[in-house]
Amino acid sequence: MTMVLDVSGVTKRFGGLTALSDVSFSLDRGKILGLVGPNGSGKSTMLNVLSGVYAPELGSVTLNGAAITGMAPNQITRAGLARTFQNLQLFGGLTIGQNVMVGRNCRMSSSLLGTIFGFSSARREEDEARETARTYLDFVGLADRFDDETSSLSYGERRLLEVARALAASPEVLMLDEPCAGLSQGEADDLADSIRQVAAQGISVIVIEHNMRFIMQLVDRIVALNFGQKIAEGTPQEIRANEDVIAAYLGRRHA
Amino acid sequence: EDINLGMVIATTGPFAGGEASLIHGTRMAIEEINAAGGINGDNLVLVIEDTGSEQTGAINAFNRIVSIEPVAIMNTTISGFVMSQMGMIEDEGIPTFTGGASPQLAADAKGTEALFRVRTSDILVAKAAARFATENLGLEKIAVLRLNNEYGNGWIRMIEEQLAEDGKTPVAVESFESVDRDVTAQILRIKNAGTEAIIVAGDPPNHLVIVQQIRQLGFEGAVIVSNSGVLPSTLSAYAPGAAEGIYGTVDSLPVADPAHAEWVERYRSAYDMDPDFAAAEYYDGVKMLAEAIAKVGTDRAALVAELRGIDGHKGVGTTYSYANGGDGGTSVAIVQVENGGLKLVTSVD
Amino acid sequence: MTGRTSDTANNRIRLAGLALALATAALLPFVLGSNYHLGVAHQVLIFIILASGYDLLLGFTGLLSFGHIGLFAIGAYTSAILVTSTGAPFMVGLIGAAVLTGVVGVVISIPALRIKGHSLTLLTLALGEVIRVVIRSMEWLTNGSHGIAGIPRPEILGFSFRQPLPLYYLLLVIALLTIAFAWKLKRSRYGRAFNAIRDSEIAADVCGVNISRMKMLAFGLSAVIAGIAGSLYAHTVRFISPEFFSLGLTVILLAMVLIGGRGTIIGPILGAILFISLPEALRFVKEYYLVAFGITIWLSVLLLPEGLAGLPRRLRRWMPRRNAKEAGL
Amino acid sequence: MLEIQNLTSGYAGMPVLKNLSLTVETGSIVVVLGANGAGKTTLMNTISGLVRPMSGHLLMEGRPLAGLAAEDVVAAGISHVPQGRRVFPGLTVGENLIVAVTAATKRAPGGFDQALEEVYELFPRLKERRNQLGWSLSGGEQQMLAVGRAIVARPKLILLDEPSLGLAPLIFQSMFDAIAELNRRDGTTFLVVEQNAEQALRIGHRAYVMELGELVAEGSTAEIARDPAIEKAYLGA
Amino acid sequence: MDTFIQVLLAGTTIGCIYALVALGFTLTIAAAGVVNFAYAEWVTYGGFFGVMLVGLGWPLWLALIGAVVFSVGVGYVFQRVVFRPLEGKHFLTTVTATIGVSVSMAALAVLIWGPYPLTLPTFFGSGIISLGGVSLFPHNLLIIAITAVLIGVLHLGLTRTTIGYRLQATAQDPDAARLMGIRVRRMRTLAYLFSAGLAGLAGFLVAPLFIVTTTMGFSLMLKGLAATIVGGWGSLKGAVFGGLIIGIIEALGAAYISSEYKDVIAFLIVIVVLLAMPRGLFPERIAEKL
Ligand SMILES: Nc1ncnc2c1ncn2[C@@H]1O[C@H](COP(=O)(O)OP(=O)(O)OP(=O)(O)O)[C@@H](O)[C@H]1O
Ligand SMILES: Nc1ncnc2c1ncn2[C@@H]1O[C@H](COP(=O)(O)OP(=O)(O)OP(=O)(O)O)[C@@H](O)[C@H]1O
Ligand SMILES: [Mg+2]
Ligand SMILES: [Mg+2]
Repeated sequence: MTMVLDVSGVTKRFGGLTALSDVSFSLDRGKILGLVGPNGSGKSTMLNVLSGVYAPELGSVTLNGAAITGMAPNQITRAGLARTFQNLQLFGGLTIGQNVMVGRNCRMSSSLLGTIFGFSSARREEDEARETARTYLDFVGLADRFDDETSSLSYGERRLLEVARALAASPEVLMLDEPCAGLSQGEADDLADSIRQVAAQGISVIVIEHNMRFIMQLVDRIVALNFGQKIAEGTPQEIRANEDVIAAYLGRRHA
Repeated sequence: EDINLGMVIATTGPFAGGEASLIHGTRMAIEEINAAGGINGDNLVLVIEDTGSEQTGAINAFNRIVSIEPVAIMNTTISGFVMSQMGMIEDEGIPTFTGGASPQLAADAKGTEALFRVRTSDILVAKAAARFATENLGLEKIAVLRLNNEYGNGWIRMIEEQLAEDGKTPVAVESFESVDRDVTAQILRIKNAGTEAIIVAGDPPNHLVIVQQIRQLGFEGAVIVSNSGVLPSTLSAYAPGAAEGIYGTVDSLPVADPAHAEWVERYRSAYDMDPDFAAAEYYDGVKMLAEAIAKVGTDRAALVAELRGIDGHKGVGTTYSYANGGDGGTSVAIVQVENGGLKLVTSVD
Repeated sequence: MTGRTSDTANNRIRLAGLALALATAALLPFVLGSNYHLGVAHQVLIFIILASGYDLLLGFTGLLSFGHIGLFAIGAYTSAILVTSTGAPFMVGLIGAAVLTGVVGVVISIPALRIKGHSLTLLTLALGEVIRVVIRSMEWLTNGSHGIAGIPRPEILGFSFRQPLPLYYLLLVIALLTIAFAWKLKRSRYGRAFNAIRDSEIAADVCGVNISRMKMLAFGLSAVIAGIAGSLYAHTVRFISPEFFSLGLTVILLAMVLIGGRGTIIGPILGAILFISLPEALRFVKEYYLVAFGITIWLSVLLLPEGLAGLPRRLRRWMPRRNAKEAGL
Repeated sequence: MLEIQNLTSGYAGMPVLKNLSLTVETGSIVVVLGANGAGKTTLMNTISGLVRPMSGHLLMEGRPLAGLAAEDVVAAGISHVPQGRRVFPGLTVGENLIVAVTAATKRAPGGFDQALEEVYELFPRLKERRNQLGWSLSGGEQQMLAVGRAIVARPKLILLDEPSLGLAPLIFQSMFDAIAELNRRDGTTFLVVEQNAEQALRIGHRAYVMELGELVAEGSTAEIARDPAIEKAYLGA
Repeated sequence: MDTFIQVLLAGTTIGCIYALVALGFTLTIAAAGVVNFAYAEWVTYGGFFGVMLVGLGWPLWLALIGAVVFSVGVGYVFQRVVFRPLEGKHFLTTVTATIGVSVSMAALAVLIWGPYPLTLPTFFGSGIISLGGVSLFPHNLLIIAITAVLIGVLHLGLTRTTIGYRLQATAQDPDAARLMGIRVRRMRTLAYLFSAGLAGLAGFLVAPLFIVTTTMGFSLMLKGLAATIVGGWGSLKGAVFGGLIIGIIEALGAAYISSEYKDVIAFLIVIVVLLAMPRGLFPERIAEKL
């Protein structure tokens, strides 16, 4: 079992507020990790640190043994980490297909002159990108919407588009922030199936979600945060039984 | 048959005010010529296009006028606009009159044979202002406060040249932008340099502001403003008494010349306002043109050649010379504001 | 399948429109033969080039620059100085203008990487004014506020574009090349990256778009085009002075792109045509033409908030509704 | 309290709700269930005046609401917690709550201070984050603030559009407990749209089920919860 | 020292004028996100209204009130025909519309009031107060005083009541604001009218110094725009400080460095300020939560 991502001792402060303090965990290839915790416990902040949006005050993150802390988000994506956003961040002025093709951008290398003068290598790369985009849109069930405007999508569909866009970067680690928000339980179950398929291809997944049914059936391991600190880590069964997690997060009813 | 006379002038935008009287002057001449039976029986017809007080507008208006094949064009006074039309004036070879005073417009500078200045060049005017300060007023320490554009820079160059003749330099040279409405800092710098006379070159609104501030800040020396500071429309806008005693430059002043004075009376009765001297000069321009047409017809090249032969022609506005490198008007007068009106102090011819 | 066929139908309409537009542009001088009309057409073409380049920043990348006219001025002065004082051929002036503005554009983009949003607008406004004042002050090189006169019309390999008609075709060709460039760019990964930055900079970053590099590229490319437009302007009008390159012109350029429709290829073209030719067309209302012109702008914004380029989409949106209504009745 | 008769409403001339009738008794908690796109949000938006109804009647305590602007609907005693939270990003938590004050708040015993205390008691997290700007709150914190604003307003009727979105399980439970408590203590009436049907049905009195803009079932929450079709679709197998 | 004080005073006067203009310009941004390029004309028309009313023989103080009232009327017309139809559109769309209207208004002003520069008398004639070596101009002091009073009133109004928060809420999310019972349209109208009134007041007050020309507003508006951005986009406090700073820097630059380069100096300082504080002195506090 190879370790893909290693997070050690990450601390992140906003002014006087410590959103993450000394959090460490690791992730193996093809595994699905759940990140849970009460509201404001630092889950999204962790994702922002991992993807390079925020620089942590302390701690380090390594991807396949190479440090990625301090790198710009686009470099981190190129290195193999892709994500979706809790508050959707789609490119409203682009079509659905183009949104996914922007996700592919980090795997493209044709020069400006090449694309303008239509060198065959550039054209081939563009065709490949379009095919990749179609593949991933198909994967989330939006293939027939390739040329539509993003504004024509429902809230749930937009979340799926973000997933397709992240996948188009051919990441080694995919990070999803509350992907089920606004989905019905049935749709959430479908999404869980898709994520399992992704993991089966050897892509590691980190998923944040408050939908316990979704999380418990999907993930291999769970890391629980509270007030920015890791309070527990283990299999879903272990977490469900953990007193600290119950007290801080789950409550009796879910236990 | 009618003869088209084109006119490219600002009827809208910030320059429209300064150029309105030129249309009157031009019209007056045309009406007189037509009333007297036209030119060899042909009537002159005025066609006006607006520059919109903009460079591109000036270019388009010029092109538009050219497309009606006028015999000549009475052009704007804004030197920059005329410069941007220069290529076309040269291409067309069409006789073009302008009231632009910039030294650049001289045929032996960057102008062209076909361009005729119907005013006195700023070379003469600015130098006359400087000479007036040193010779007539006998002052030593001259400062210049000028608009930071082509016009103002032309003035400072000429003043420096003039002072250099006596081995002098201005004690202070300050500038302002056309939108500036506070020149306290500049005036204080000038005042602190021990200045005895300030020469101000700018547009009408600048003069309105500057003259007032010069006095408010307690500068007691002589103030000489450029032409636009003593235009009739500017004079009437000064705060009461603010401009009393300042000097100004004009190409000519009616009181100095009975012919001019008589013309002013006719202008007043026709348009119910005071003309500025440039209106008389545009009037002269049309008259000179009509004479030339009467002599050589409407062929452009022939007209240009004929007009280039003018030497010492006495008009109502000033005396014109185009022959032997002549650059239009030759007279400059220094005036002083007295009781809100203008008084001739000295004139240079 | 039906989607496919309607796509090709759309493409065919678009191709036909393009062919028609090209034919019109090529034959226009024969319809409107006078030098006046050609002179207006020259300006339209130059501003099409300038506005298309500006849209790479404004419409493509979402960067509102108020300093673009400064780059235009640098292009004009570079070319004019090279040609008038060193006697270099026009092509050298043109290329020199493009290179120098490109470099300046990239240099400007460096502070612009740090500064975002409205502050960027002020920063570029300040830079544009600084450029203008510096040009005005460097009298030894630029002749200061007196301007540079006597700039020759273009001449390429011995062929002179002095006459209005050949000049029209020269400008037309360069305008078409610029448009084709913008069109190609929009459909490339670079165009998508620009758009992504415009819509959500952070998401673009996270998608792997190198924000700094792309912004520099956008500034650089639009500056090069501004430089080319500047050079063409100088050699068309044959006189340049600092006063022309004022903030008022910046506002006009901005309005051109906005009225046409930012972020589209056709928008800047329509905007330039409208802004240059409408005041001319309105000359018949005499001193009211500016009043009418302003009202036209206002009305067009009310009716087409996304710009003239949004007209076809508007029409399409109106059509089916009317059809649906009829079907309902 | 709220009476909806034959309501048709939608966007750009296209109806989403078709001839829908629904009643909310004073002092009750009414739950609306329905799949994505059923029109639940449209219903809420129409009641609160964000969307104009095309036809039908909306009566609040016998007075018509249709055609009133959103701000007048608030004055009539209705507070709407919209889907997607919509907290004011540039205002702090405290300022967000101040802005939500209505005439009813000021009149109520204890006034604004009392109401504020209640919100902070319900969501202690908000009290900790009092001086933090809206935009920088975590998703769940924003949701708490959105609900808090409605409580501060002290309306007669609160419309909640998927209040559980992004809330951690514990908070989510305490919020539903608080809804029940407010309802019991002050008699505040609630109309709740919820994807999490199980929890909603637990506290609700009556429930409606929507599908494609129409009501397909209604009854007491106990009846609805027992309905096998409902159980399959909304409660998960 | 006298020179310094005199220049500082002049810079402060101009700075107050910029602040007044920036305040009105910012108000519509703060309340509705509307960047109003026709603000230049609002100011110009304020001056023209004043000239016109004084020309009709109205006493100066009445003309001042009249000019402000007329300007508020212009603001009301704007709200009906320009701003309201474009509510909710991108801010650049409103920018375009206001550019269009401003072109029309500028041209119309020439048709109505003629092309010549006009002036207004001051309340105090042309008298000056000498204080040591420093001359005080009563009209300048009036401008400073009025600006100070207005800023004070606005400050109290915005901080002592919840109107300030409501205004911000309206600008940040109008629909949500309506759900809070805030009368959004009324808030906006209020802001437009107040902004227009300020423009009229500014136009009237600067008329004796600035000379009423059709272009007088444009440069003032640009300074207002600069002040707004230096101060922090949409911040009323920022607009005031931004305006004052720009005015004073210009004056000091002209007095102690070079009048030719004073604008460059001012702009370079703006650039330095922006590099140090990319979001202005009082930055808009909103960012994106991911
Ligand atoms: N940019 C920021 N500035 C200041 N505080 C912030 C910022 N981002 C997050 N916070 C604070 O840090 C804490 C952690 O936020 P985060 O978004 O990581 O929570 P979360 O675990 O994702 O919560 P939720 O489940 O509600 O989404 C919160 O209290 C939040 O208010
Ligand atoms: N602003 C809008 N313009 C046009 N159509 C809309 C708009 N908002 C929603 N719709 C359409 O109206 C229908 C009902 O939407 P609504 O948001 O009311 O559903 P919902 O039941 O709240 O769904 P969800 O559970 O996803 O929130 C959908 O088909 C949607 O596409
Ligand atoms: Mg979160
Ligand atoms: Mg909904």
